[in-house]
Amino acid sequence: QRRANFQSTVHQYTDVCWDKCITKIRPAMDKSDEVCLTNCVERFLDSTILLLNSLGQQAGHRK
Amino acid sequence: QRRANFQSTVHQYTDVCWDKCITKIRPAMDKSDEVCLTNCVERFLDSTILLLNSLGQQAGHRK
Amino acid sequence: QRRANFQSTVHQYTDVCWDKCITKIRPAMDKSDEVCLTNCVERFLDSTILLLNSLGQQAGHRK
Amino acid sequence: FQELLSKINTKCFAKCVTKPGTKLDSSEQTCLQRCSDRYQEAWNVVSNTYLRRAQ
Amino acid sequence: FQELLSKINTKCFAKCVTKPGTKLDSSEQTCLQRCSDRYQEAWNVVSNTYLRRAQ
Amino acid sequence: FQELLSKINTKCFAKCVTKPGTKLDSSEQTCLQRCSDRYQEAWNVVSNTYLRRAQ
Repeated sequence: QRRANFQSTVHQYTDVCWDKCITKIRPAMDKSDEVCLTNCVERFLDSTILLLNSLGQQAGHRK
Repeated sequence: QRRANFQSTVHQYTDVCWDKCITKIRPAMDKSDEVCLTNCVERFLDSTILLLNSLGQQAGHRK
Repeated sequence: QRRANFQSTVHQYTDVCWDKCITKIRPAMDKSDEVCLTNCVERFLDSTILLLNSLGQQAGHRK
Repeated sequence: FQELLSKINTKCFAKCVTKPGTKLDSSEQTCLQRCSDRYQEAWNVVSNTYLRRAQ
Repeated sequence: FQELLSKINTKCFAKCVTKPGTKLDSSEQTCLQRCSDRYQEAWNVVSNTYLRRAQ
Repeated sequence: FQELLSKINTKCFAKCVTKPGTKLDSSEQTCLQRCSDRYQEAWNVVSNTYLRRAQ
């Protein structure tokens, strides 16, 4: 179950970051493409945390 | 069950109409964006009804 | 079950090939659109087989 | 059938109603009707091609 | 709620973070906050319109 | 594995076969092979980054 969850998260992130970072199919993985993929995953996680905090604060204000 | 159905419909319509109406992220919701969203939902429902009627007529002709 | 599988495959292929082949809505189906749709399905199947073989070979090399 | 209708509606609304107004005008309605017919024909072409190939 | 968060994250990340760098800069953060607010408002507008029409 | 193959096929077909002809020509075949390799590498990079961050 946990493994299925992990795999489906990796599928979703690869989907998003592939579209953002891989604009051209090269004969081998380019260093700059790899850096973009790493940053993309990190920023996507940052964005999730930011939005979770912001939604949490709003829920707090409503009380 | 009905509530889950309603929520999934609203998610789908928000997805479609967000892409059609919200091209720019503004500091606050713009009146014209809001009108576009309302029209978009209304026209999407009109379109569903039109297509349902048209598919129904075709089924009738085939008899 | 088999029928549900078949239908979901046809839905997926129609989705992909519609976007690739039908750029303009015409009063009637155009011969060139129809040829494009047929080729698109055939090539999509070819592509699936190519990728399956290639993934199979890689798995073989790893042994 | 439910899924076909939902696909047609999504694809055809995207193509035919670019700027949603206060009602569906007649050119939007014509476009939706034609688009629905074309999508069903496309579905049949895809289905036949797939079946021919699978044999 | 899970699904709303996931939709907001996907839509807003696509719009606000065009070139992912080594951190989220302040303009990206502002954009994400605003985008999240707008998306929730859009969700409410859609929900109200749908309910009004369904009656 | 089924899902990875399906993702690769959809993404790579979209990128490599822009105008489907009567057969896959050699440049399309090369593009599909490379695209498949790149996608699997991307999957690994994403997976490793996610695991490192989750710790």
